[in-house]
Amino acid sequence: MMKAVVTVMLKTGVLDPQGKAIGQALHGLGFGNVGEVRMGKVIEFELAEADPAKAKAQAEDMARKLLANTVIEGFKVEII
Amino acid sequence: MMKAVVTVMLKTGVLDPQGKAIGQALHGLGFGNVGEVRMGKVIEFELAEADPAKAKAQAEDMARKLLANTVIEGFKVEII
Amino acid sequence: MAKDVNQALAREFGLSADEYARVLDIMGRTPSLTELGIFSVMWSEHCSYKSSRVWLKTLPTTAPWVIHGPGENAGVVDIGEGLAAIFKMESHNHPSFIEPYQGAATGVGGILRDVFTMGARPIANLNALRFGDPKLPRTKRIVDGVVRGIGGYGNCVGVPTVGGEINFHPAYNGNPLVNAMTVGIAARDKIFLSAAAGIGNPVVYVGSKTGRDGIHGATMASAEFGKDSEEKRPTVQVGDPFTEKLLIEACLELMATDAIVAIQDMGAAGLTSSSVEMAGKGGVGIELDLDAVPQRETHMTAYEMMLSESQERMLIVVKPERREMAQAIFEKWDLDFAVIGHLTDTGRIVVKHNGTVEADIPLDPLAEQAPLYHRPIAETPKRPSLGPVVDTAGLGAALETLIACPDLASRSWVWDQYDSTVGGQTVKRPGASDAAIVKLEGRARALALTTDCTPRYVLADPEAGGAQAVAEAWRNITATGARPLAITDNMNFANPEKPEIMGQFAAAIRGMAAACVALDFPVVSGNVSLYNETEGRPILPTPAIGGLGVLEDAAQAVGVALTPGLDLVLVGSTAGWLGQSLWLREIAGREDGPPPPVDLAAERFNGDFVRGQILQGHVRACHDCSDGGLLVAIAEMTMAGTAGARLLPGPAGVAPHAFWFGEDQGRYILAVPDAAAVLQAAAFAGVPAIRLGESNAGDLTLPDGTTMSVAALRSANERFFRAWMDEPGQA
Amino acid sequence: MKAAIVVFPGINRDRDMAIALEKCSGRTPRMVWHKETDLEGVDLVVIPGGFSYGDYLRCGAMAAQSPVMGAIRAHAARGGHILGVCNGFQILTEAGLLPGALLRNANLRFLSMDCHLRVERADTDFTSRYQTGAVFRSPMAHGDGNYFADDATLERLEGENHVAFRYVTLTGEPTASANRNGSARNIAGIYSANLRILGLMPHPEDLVDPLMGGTDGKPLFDGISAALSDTLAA
Ligand SMILES: Nc1ncnc2c1ncn2[C@@H]1O[C@H](COP(=O)(O)OP(=O)(O)O)[C@@H](O)[C@H]1O
Ligand SMILES: [Mg+2]
Repeated sequence: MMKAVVTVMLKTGVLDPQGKAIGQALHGLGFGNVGEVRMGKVIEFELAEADPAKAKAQAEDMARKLLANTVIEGFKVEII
Repeated sequence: MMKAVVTVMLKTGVLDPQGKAIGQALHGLGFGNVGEVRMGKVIEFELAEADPAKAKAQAEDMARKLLANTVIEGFKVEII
Repeated sequence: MAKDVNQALAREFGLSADEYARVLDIMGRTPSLTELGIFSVMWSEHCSYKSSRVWLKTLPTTAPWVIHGPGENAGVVDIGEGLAAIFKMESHNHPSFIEPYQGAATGVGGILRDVFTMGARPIANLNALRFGDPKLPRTKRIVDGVVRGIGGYGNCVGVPTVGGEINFHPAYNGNPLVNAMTVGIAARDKIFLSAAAGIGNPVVYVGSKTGRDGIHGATMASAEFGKDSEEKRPTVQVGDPFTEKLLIEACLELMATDAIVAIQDMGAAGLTSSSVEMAGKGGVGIELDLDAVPQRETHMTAYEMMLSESQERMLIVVKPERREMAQAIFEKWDLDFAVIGHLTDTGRIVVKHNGTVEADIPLDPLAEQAPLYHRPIAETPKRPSLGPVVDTAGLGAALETLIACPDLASRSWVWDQYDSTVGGQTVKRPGASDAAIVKLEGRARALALTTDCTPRYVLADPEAGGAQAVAEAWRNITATGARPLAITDNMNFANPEKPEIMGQFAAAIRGMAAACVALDFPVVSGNVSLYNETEGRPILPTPAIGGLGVLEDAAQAVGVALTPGLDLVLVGSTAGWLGQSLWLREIAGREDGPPPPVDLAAERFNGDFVRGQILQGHVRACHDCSDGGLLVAIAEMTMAGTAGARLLPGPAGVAPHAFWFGEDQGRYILAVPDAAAVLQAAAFAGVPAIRLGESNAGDLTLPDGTTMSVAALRSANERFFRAWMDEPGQA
Repeated sequence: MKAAIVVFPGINRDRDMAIALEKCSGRTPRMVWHKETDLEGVDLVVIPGGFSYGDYLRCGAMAAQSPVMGAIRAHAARGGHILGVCNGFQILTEAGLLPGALLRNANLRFLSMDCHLRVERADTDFTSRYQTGAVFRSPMAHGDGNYFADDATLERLEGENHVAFRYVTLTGEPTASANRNGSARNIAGIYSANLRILGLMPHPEDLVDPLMGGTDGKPLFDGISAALSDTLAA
């Protein structure tokens, strides 16, 4: 049993209005030292698979097929 | 300059409709070995702060005040 | 969870010493934890109406067109052509304070289930909202979350949100009100009820899995908020509108067959209240095997499963020979389906888990010996009359101030976030008419829907305020041309154990009942939300009314938008009543005096006249006069339309500010091509009516000569919400 | 014209679409459950609006993986006509049948209101009943309608004249304030290269009846019905 964590972020160059709004709100709360903010998604799941390399390949396959839209998003897979 | 990564997930026990639907979709795509899926948010930003401990404390403060809805969500802060 | 069941624990569960003694008496032994849990939720204020029942019984609930009044999941009225409208309003006040988005969203989900569980396809949602002082950052956060939550759920399930109301007052600072209403349509002879029948019939659980959500939500909804409300947070539930949409479609598909004996949504107190009520109403026993309950979490106890308030679940008694077919339908929609028990002839609810009996309670005493309180009442003292109030502002400046104030500012920022057109039947969207008009698919017939209540009137005089709320709902429906049929209500009050609060409640009911009788407008469903206080500060008494009317031909509906070239006629009489008016509050800075009296006979007379004029085709636009009075109503008509207006001076003997801003009841403004004909008809009918002026393609010109551009008025009217919510740097 | 409306779980403007199609074509469209895989004999496949799979994860992402998508791709490959509205547009982009993607509205709020659309070309099977440059009103209702494509794709869409509609003012100006969801170049709808697939965010199907406030959306459905009917029903 492995745990996969897939992090999906908008590609640089794709405007991220949520990140921007969070940045503004943080400034409004007095966190003036915050730079550009980007917001993404993280998808965590258990995988019935013993081999970490295979688990990673599978999770990447899932990311390409469903979890990320590669027109606008990039992704990163971690197996724990 | 530090980079903070705040991961926000629904607390265990709180229904995660998105995770549930993603799990079903992954099964539908033939990834039958996927267990429970949880989906969360990740917020990344630069922080003009030299001391990692201080940066962490600040990011945690931001998470409590804004980034996470602590009624239903928990969070994790990493400083890179 | 090895807790000792004793009086102390019972108190923690919200049962008084007397109530716990009664439990011991019924059981003849110390109850198990699960049993105590069942008693505590069934006897909570929320489920048992123990403080309000004696008063609710006095409301008129019948009319020839009423098919099912209060007592079912929702009210049912005959709307002609073999169809029934099914509707109800329900509160989600406490959850919305704790977690505005999810609280409001699950409120919408819950009321939808009350309606489709009876066989109706939901066709419209409305919401009646009350928030605290807009200057508080917390109010802004709550408004934002509640509006997003209502939209998030309603938009996703695909039921148009077509109307509602919003008020602000500091009395709601720690206790906002979120009342959601759903209206559905069913065939008149295919209404599904909750009374279980057929010994041995399987009891089926469908929908989402059960988790540890909102355990003790029903008792929480029945308790006053204190400082420790933060600690109560984990009881918040997350809504899943996608699953709800599937549940609607699957249930309607099953309802098209003959498989269902009885059906009931799992609302507050989940499996407990649904199984107890179904069996109780049917006079049968029920046995549940919790091992079969679809579970989202591991190691759940019987207590947790019985009290869980996980959303998007239903309980159905099916005919045994239809079980497989029913299962196939729910599986098609990817929903859980499990037989979790059967009906028995024991008259008891028996709950088994892991091979042990966790609860075994006789149903009759659980229902019949539920507490019923005649709580002491203190009548609200009458307010002294206002006396003369001088005008220091002038008409134009007062109008500008009023239309920009939070209570009168345009709500378009809100309804722009609600899908109001999905379904393709919305004839009058929010803002277009006094009641929203939603057509019935494939027919000319339409429903007129509104929610109304003026809490400041109710506070000043609960009886007059209660009557006014019903009358305003009736008036809003009438102003579209529709015939008002029935109402649902949501009685939002503070702590009923305080005599002055119970006095408000009783008087409001008295006023409502009188108005219902006079206007032939019975109550067919409703909800009570008590203990709306935070740290001893009560909310304004708020009996929110949801009204429903019918229009035989949707094409006859009129809205409020004014076009050029029409005469403006005022129907109803104007004494210039400034007590409790918005003018008094916003311009003179006073919240006092008695509220405007409601003359129910005149109300009916004037309204019947106006409806007749509309249905005869004599009226191009119509708007009732309510908050802000006559001049505000006219300004609203110009802002909604494409016209200005020139107004004549009011009658001698009424001061101009009192005439133009007084909130006398029972009045309508009609925009008509021919004032003379309407005035003549009014005179003939004995209805007071005067010509106020005419509409044109230009500005709004007041009788004192002040000229105001409609575009400028509109931007003043639009400003409050957008500046408050969308401009950075606002509180 | 034989039209089919694809129903994914969570779709909610299927009935609106059926009413509009029936009104304009005179024929009741076939409702196709997303698990069906046969679209033989269908002239126009319509993917209506709603919240397929709750819009969870990403709007349209899960629907794009549904069994019926194979048949829809085959229909497209045969040169068949496809109309995707709102969630249908999102699904078509997720499935790669139209370029680009629909991001969260720029103001991060659901937008439900009327908008004005400019018809960029009237020589397609969908828009022949409008004039090029005509402005028509349409309801819209979405949380993720902010059209995005990389610059090269946008240039290609513009260069090949594949932009179908733009958000404009009443007088036809593609201003920033008319573009409430923040779409690239005010784009409200686009065509495939063969002009037979149209995706758009607003809901012309909700404005085909004077009772609902107008008939501005009707020419779209009249046009496509006429183009695809053997016996002209109009
Ligand atoms: N919470 C809301 N949701 C949707 N529409 C709303 C809401 N609040 C107000 N509206 C709409 O705004 C318009 C004006 O409301 P209101 O001022 O209460 O009208 P009136 O005083 O005539 O009853 C109505 O069309 C109403 O349905
Ligand atoms: Mg109202």
